[in-house]
Amino acid sequence: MGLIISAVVIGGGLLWMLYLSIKGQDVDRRIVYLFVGATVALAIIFRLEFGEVATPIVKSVFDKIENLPAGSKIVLSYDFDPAMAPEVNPMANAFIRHILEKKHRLYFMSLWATGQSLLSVSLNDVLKPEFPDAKYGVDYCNLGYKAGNEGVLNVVITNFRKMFPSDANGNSLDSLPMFKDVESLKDMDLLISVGGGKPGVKEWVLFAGDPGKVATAGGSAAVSTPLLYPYWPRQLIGLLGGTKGAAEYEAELIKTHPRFKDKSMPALRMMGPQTMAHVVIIAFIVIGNVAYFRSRKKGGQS
Amino acid sequence: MKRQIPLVLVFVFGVLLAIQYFVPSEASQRGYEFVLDWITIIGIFAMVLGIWSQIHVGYNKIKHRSEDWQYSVVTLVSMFAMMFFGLSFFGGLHGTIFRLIYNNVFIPIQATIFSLLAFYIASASYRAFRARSAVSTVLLVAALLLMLRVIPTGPLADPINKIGNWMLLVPNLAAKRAILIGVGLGGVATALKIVLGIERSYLGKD
Amino acid sequence: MKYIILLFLTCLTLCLSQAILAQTASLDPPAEAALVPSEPPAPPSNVRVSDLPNDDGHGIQVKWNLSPDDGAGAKSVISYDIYRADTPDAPDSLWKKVGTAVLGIKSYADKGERDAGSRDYLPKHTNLYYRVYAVGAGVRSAAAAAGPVQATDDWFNDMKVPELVFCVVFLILTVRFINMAKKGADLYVRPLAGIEAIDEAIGRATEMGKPILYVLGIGTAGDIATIASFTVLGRVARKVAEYQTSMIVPCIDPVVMTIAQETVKTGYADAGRPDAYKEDSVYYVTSQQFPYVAAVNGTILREKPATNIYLGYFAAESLLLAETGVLAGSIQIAGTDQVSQLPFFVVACDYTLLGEELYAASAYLGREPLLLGTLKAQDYLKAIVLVCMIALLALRVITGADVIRKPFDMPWW
Amino acid sequence: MTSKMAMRILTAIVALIFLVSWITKSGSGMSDSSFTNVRDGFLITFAVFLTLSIFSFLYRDNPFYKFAESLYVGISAGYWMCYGFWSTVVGNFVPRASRSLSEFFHVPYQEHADHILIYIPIIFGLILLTRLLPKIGWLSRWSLAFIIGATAGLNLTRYLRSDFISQVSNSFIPLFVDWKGVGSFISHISLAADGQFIAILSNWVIFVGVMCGLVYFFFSKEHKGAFGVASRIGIWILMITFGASFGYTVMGRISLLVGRITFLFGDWLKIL
Repeated sequence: MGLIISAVVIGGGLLWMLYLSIKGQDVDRRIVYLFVGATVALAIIFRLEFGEVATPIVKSVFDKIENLPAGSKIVLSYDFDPAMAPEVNPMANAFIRHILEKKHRLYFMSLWATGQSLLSVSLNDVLKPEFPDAKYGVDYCNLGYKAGNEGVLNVVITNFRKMFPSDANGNSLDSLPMFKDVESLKDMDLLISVGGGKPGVKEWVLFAGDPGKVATAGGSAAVSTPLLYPYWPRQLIGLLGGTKGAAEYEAELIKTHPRFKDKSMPALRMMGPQTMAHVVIIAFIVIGNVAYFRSRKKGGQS
Repeated sequence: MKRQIPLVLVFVFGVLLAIQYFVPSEASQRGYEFVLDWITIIGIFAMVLGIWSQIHVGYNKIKHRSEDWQYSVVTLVSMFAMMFFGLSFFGGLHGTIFRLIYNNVFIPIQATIFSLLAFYIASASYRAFRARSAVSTVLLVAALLLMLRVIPTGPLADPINKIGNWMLLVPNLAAKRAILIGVGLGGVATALKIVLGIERSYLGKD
Repeated sequence: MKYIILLFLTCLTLCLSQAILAQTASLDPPAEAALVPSEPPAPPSNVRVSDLPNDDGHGIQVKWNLSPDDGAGAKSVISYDIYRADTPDAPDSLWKKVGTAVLGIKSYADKGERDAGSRDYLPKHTNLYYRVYAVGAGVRSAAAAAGPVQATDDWFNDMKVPELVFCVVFLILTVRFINMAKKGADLYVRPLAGIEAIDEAIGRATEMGKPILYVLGIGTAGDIATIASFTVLGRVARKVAEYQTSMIVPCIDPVVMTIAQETVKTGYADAGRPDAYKEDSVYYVTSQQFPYVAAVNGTILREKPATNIYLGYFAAESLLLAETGVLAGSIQIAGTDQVSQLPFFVVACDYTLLGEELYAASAYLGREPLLLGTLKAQDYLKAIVLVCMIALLALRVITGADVIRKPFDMPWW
Repeated sequence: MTSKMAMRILTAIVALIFLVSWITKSGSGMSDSSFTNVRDGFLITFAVFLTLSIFSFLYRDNPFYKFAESLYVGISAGYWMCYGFWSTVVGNFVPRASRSLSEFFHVPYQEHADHILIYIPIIFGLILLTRLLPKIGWLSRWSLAFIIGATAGLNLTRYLRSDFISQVSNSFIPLFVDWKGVGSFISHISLAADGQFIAILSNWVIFVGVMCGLVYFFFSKEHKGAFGVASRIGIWILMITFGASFGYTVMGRISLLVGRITFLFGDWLKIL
């Protein structure tokens, strides 16, 4: 319903603009403004979502988690601060849902002091209410934050217990069943770092994934995504870049596991207005060029 | 006297601070910090000039009843109100009313003005991205490719992503470097012109 | 009793090591989490101390050889802790922990504070001793104390030789070209469209009877881009006065406003029309980015200036200003050294001075030999850079050796 | 006069909406205290009014925008003065200038600061204020000279490393990454983001881009011949960069608008 209204309003308007341009009239900039405002507003009001399809770089992360045998060991590191959270927190939540849904074992940690509190928000808002059966110490555990940046990785790549004598709640690692067969990061099946700064995905690749020969994936803020691209596909199995990457992952998650359909998917929701606005701006550029070539042709004839 | 002393001051402080950069000793560090402090403190006195300018311009408008003088009243009243509520009696910067005004008037306007950029970026794209010449076509295509990344484009999404990220990484780096090297040189040249007194238009005539 | 003390000590060590390792407070492990203290790793050896070079005399450089247990084995080192004291045989309580290095690291720079009141104060010209511990899981072992060592002032930072060389070369080139220019040598500079447009724009303003808006950006007087903008402002003001048109200069900083007032006044005086200068034409708005933009945007739409000139330091407001200017139908000339804002100016303005061109603008407008001399010096340095880059890269391709970065990685003598 | 009439009607409508919103919002407040409810109802309504006033600028300049703008500028100036006073005067200057003033403002007095040196900038500051006195106004140039001279000195040497030296030294990148001969290169050509071909291509683009960019910025030579070709490549690289950065920024700006519209429809109208 909302989609039809929006499509009619915006599509009709754009066609009208195109018609005006072909006739050689210049479009008032206020109409451009009106379009942008209306587009974003309609998309927000009707909660428009578009069929995000995972690009290979996102799909490969998803497939990896999807195809690992149940009970695989996955590290998820919260390497970000509140400023980056709107962009990357949806990724972390999507990872949590996917990993626990596939009955893997999830090890949380953080290389950023600020990641700790964001991590507990995720635990309380996503993990505990949505996976009431998940048992602490068996299905997931929280190692918390350790100071030392990539130095932490240098240690845990050889031995977890040296860096983390206990988890964030003070339990000895040996008392947690899920640490029985874990000596170091090398025993993990997948490492995931979510973050946008330093230390972040790059440090995980260079100090943990590469030396330990463990599959590494990442999620990063849009700003740092281009810098990480050259590590894919050899050193990074995949990467979620910005809100767009997060939305693709969320879409893939809903497609494969429909039970998440009614859960909050903030990235997917954010992408609705974004996609619409980008389509409209691109349409403007096209219309502008049509008008330009039209007027040049006329100018050439006269 | 009117011109010589300022020129001497510029030269002396310019040379001293330029040299200071190479001298790590404690005296030199302290000197550097002092000068930075001095600039801040002189800035406080300059603030008086700023208020004075505000009041002067506003007062003149109101006095001569020039067009839109009413709005000068709004500006001056809100400025003094804010200063009044920022007094220590009301709790200074953490006073309730002060924060209330800041959070409920200042912040919404700020966010809205910033969001105007969404409209402007659209109108600028509509007007400016036209394939007038080879150079403007390059600009247009690069911008289009980066915008297309956001839209689900099916099988095209992956190559567009790859090219987009590559453009943000590689040509971007080259262009930034070329510009920064020039900026570095230009900045030194400008500073040198000032210190040597070649450029002195800010120092007045007589 | 003995066991209670032992238990207490174990807990204490654990808590301490925890605190040291994590540097985060209060992660008290419960008693059952206690690890059995294993054997401590072998201590590091050959601890050497020296004055930290290139500092203000409050730093010491500590170096050591790695512990044999570094990196491998059951009792592997986790980190090295560095302690400092005034005497080599001070009791443990007087040794102050100054820092930690993770495993594999062989040195630590103890950069102390300068002020005696500070917690991290490191006295100058005083004998100091250092101890380095190899820390394992809850256990540690120390190498023999090293020292004495004294921190001393340094009078030249030899890491900065490249800058010094550069400055000297630049100065020599500048002086040489200025002398050439004074003797009457013809120094050619290619025309720059953006700068030639300034002249036309002032003429246009005169014809239209509309003012010129000059925005110095949102930088303070401490930004070199703002200073470059002042130098252009002076020349623009002079032309404005000559053409008998008017100008508006809203400022974001009181100091910038004051300097701008003086500059514009001088420009008017240079043109022989000091009486035409109006104090209120250069005014202070407010010191925050978006309020300033809101006000300038209002001014643009109300005054409809013939020309808007934006030169200086700009951030996100670049597009806000430039699009409003388009709305008002003004000719717009922009220039900034902020690479991130150049795209918006390029898209929305008629002319844009890219980076360096902003700094060159005053020389172009003034056409004085002295100023052109510095431009030539800049060009020569650029040429030197170009030639060096090509030559060194060719050398690298031919020899296959990575010799190129060396000259830049200090110290190299 | 019709436009004036229209303006009045519009103002009346806006006032009415404002009032209705205020009443509704006050009624639906969460707090127990009715004063707080009425206050918060007013504040959110006022914030909406200001938001819409700023947006009205997109249509054209109008009294609502002028009002919001003047208010904004006034508040900002007042805020800045208070901020400057509390952080710089009280936080920075008072603790070093006088013990009794420090006690008055409850800030710790710095015992071992150099109290005499603090008077030098005060003298410069007072000299600056002579601007307000026409007769000796020229004295203020001394202070300006100090500020300009100091800044120029600071800028002369301080940014050379980040803007010049490290940029130049970082441009020395291997042009033949992992070179194992032509045959190996050709047989391994691929468009993988981490492949050898892309690595070599990228480094060449960076190297040539920096060179040509520098050539473009040459002032002493006209862009003709080989020089013209190089500067042409330079401007292309610059334009690719500008276009890419522009296109890339769109998303962030739309997010800002989404934030504002969510505020209007969600926080105010509660229809989301």
